[in-house]
Amino acid sequence: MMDREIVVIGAGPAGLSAALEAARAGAEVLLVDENHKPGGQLFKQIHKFFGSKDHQAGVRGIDIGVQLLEEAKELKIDVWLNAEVCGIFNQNEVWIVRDKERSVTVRAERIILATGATENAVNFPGWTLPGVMGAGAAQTMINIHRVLPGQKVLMIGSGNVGVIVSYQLLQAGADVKAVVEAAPRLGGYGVHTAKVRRAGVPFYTSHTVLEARGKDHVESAVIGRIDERWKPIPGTEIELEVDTICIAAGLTPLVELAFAAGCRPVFSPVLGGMVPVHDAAMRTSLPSLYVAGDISGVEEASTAMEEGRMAGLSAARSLGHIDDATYRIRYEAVENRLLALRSGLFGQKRRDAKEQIVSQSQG
Amino acid sequence: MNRIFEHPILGPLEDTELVRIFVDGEPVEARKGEVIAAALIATGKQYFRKTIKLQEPRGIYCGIGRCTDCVMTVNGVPNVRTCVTEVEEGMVIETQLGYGKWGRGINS
Amino acid sequence: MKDPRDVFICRCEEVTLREIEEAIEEGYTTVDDVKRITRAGMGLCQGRSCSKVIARLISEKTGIPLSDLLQTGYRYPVRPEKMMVLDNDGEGDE
Amino acid sequence: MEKTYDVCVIGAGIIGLSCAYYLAKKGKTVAVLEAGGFAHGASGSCDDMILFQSKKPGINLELAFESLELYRSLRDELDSDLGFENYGGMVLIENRGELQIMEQFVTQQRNYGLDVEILDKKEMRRRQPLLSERYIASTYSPMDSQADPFEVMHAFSRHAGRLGVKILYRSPVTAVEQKGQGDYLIHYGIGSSLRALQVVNAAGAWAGHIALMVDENVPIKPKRGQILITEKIPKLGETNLWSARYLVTKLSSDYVIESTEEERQLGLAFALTRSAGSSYLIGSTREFVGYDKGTTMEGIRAIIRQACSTVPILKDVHFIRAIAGLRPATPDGKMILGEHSSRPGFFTAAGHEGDGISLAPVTGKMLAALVCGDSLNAGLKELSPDRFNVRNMEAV
Repeated sequence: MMDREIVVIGAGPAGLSAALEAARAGAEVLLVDENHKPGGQLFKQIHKFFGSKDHQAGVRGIDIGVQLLEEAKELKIDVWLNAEVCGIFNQNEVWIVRDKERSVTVRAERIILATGATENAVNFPGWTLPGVMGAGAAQTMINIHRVLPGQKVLMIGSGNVGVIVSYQLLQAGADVKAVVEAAPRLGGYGVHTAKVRRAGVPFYTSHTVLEARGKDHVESAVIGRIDERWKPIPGTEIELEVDTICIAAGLTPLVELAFAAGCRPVFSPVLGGMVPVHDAAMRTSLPSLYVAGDISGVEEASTAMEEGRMAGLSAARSLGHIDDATYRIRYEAVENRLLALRSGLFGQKRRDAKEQIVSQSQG
Repeated sequence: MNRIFEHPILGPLEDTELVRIFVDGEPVEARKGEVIAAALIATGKQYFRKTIKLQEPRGIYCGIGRCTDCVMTVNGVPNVRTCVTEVEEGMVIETQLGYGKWGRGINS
Repeated sequence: MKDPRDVFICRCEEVTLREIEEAIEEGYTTVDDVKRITRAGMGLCQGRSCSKVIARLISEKTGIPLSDLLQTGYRYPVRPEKMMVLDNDGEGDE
Repeated sequence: MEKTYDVCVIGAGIIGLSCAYYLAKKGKTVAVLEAGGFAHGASGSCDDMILFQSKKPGINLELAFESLELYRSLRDELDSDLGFENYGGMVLIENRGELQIMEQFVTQQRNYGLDVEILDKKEMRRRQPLLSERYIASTYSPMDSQADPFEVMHAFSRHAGRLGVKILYRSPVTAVEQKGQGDYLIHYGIGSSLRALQVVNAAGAWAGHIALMVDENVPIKPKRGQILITEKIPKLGETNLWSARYLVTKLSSDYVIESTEEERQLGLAFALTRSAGSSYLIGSTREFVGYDKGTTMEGIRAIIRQACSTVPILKDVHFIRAIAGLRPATPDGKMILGEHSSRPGFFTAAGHEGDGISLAPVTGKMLAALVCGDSLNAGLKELSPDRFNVRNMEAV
């Protein structure tokens, strides 16, 4: 069995940052990701980030991803791609299957789980037809595989993912027929919504998709108005001729590994559902396990990167790679950036939800 | 053809080596290193499999290897997730009906 | 318009809303109970796309808070793997 | 005042639910208290076999015959196909040493009424085309069958419910007090309680703890079985499969099998059975690890290695889940069924180890008869809990 000081599971924004921070502190890091390419959501974010200068405002996610990868090479971090983590035994034995062919068990003194989130389902008649897919799936197809999943698209959900992917579908040459939002008000940040609106895409609030129609593939979609109890109002149906329906109904933290390993769960509706209890230093109820990014609560790539730094920092320090004084300084720098990110209307709710989780870890 | 040849941000689609795969017996040119699902979407394939109970069509849903809705029979082995499996030269890909059948003609 | 109760909740095992509601009405009021009665969540994706929806359905029908219903029990492997990955004598050490 | 029932059954596994159903059929008012959820114990984490070939001639084999007939009739009685299948079974034989022991065993079983025979390699491979070359012969019995535990338990619950049985899940029993003759007070959950004239301890691997609550001795220990579940695949062969390797060690203690130290420690025995959901259940281990229902790397690897060396095509089959169940094991390999003579009104129906699914109907039926005081054939005396209660030993 191989030994490594720190195994980071997931090479998205959180995992990459955690691996870099830990490696910079001198820890021996193995970074594992089940995809062919690292970067997770980063390489799908071709829009410009915004926020303070520290958060690389005005830089596209994809460029941040490339930058982090360069640093990972320089720090000689061992990166295993096409490597699926199938289980964690005794809180420190990581069972990894490489290239879908051979199994390896790595004994890790610390494990950082940065496995991200998975898309929520919306069930409507015909939702299993080919052509109905998660917005993330469409984004992956366009930005990574460079194929258009369809020509005429209905987007369900006007949150950030919904409007960003709608814009990216337009950029890739697809025709977005409509964005449907069940709530009375639109969800995403104004800057993204405005871009899609300018492109002439109609938004339908208090609307939902009632049915997808088609024989072997989506051929049309029926949408309709809903009342405040989300019940469809008869007579308001509109049939749209589309061949693709994207679902952007929020994300849920991908917590299977954390809970199977034994991390204590806590329910946080604002951050996407059940998450592992963790303290401000991103450590879970199991002393050798840390979390970072959407697994610890669904937020954004920028907060994921900061949480990754925090987890990498704390894990390295717990192995004696950083003295307390240096740790205190770096800890506060990351904490301030996180506070800045979790500001404003949306940010405040997320900050309170995080504090709720952290308070559970002291209990 | 659903390939994005020109993209305002990602730029032009660079040419790569082509790989020949067989989809339900038909030869298809795929791009080396791309996943099976992308190659099939590029050809406009309507559905990847028919379900076991009601024989209903299924295709891509999560796109990142978690929901297992895009599985097909590849080189005689059923239930291969096409959205996370890269194409290889000479790969034999079949639309999967129900739980599929063993390629080596063993379908007792 | 199709009958909304025929909509699938579990994609892998093709389990409909009707079957899940019937199980809940029979008194099976956790995600695990509904899985063992209807097979929803037993498929290849192991409940990834349906367990949260089932938890919400149970909560709506019984009033049990969602936090008591959401799934926290998982079994390995968390990804389907071919048996060949472990059918070797030594460990695939690097 | 607490509600009173004729009988309180502790445990809603396949045994407890069968007991509740048959008791209700005989007119008893019944409450079932289950600590976990539906099918959370061994009944929900086992292979689904009604297996004959693993049983030595004797009471277990006899009861299995009766149980098979009951399963056939229950399909109509409970209006459910119960996932009942009769694929038959084959026990694979690797070498001459095993063949010799299995030939004797098959003869004994045939004399006892089991339709079983030895197949030569050609006939074996005709029925199992995907077998590895290393097997020289096998047994074959058309009687080995199976039922889907979830469907059986659901059917028992549905019909018991129609007969007025109350099944309470997530209601762990915390104390059992005997208040008087035929008057038990059973405490469960947080501060709840109910009364019953008689109590049936069907708590499986936990039956020992329940018995202690009334100072009775039920020496049942949990024996963990790890099992892998595959994706849905076409049938691999005509019948379900076991290997003689483990069976022969039970049949003749001096026979040394060539298995690794790890396999011996894990109590590894090969079992490959097709489930109602068209996936395969591959097992299993036999480990005394207390109540730990976790799976281990060693257990999963050992099961896989044995499966792939038996049916090589399994290398390409995905396994989607590793589970573990706690078989309730008794010191003499026989279930414990009957009233505790030193605790009248307290019955135990547990300890089936690997035979819970196959013997559930006959156990429920016999238990209901015993509770109602019907006289059963003397042969069942050997199943009585009194065999483990030292106090009675002196009295007898």
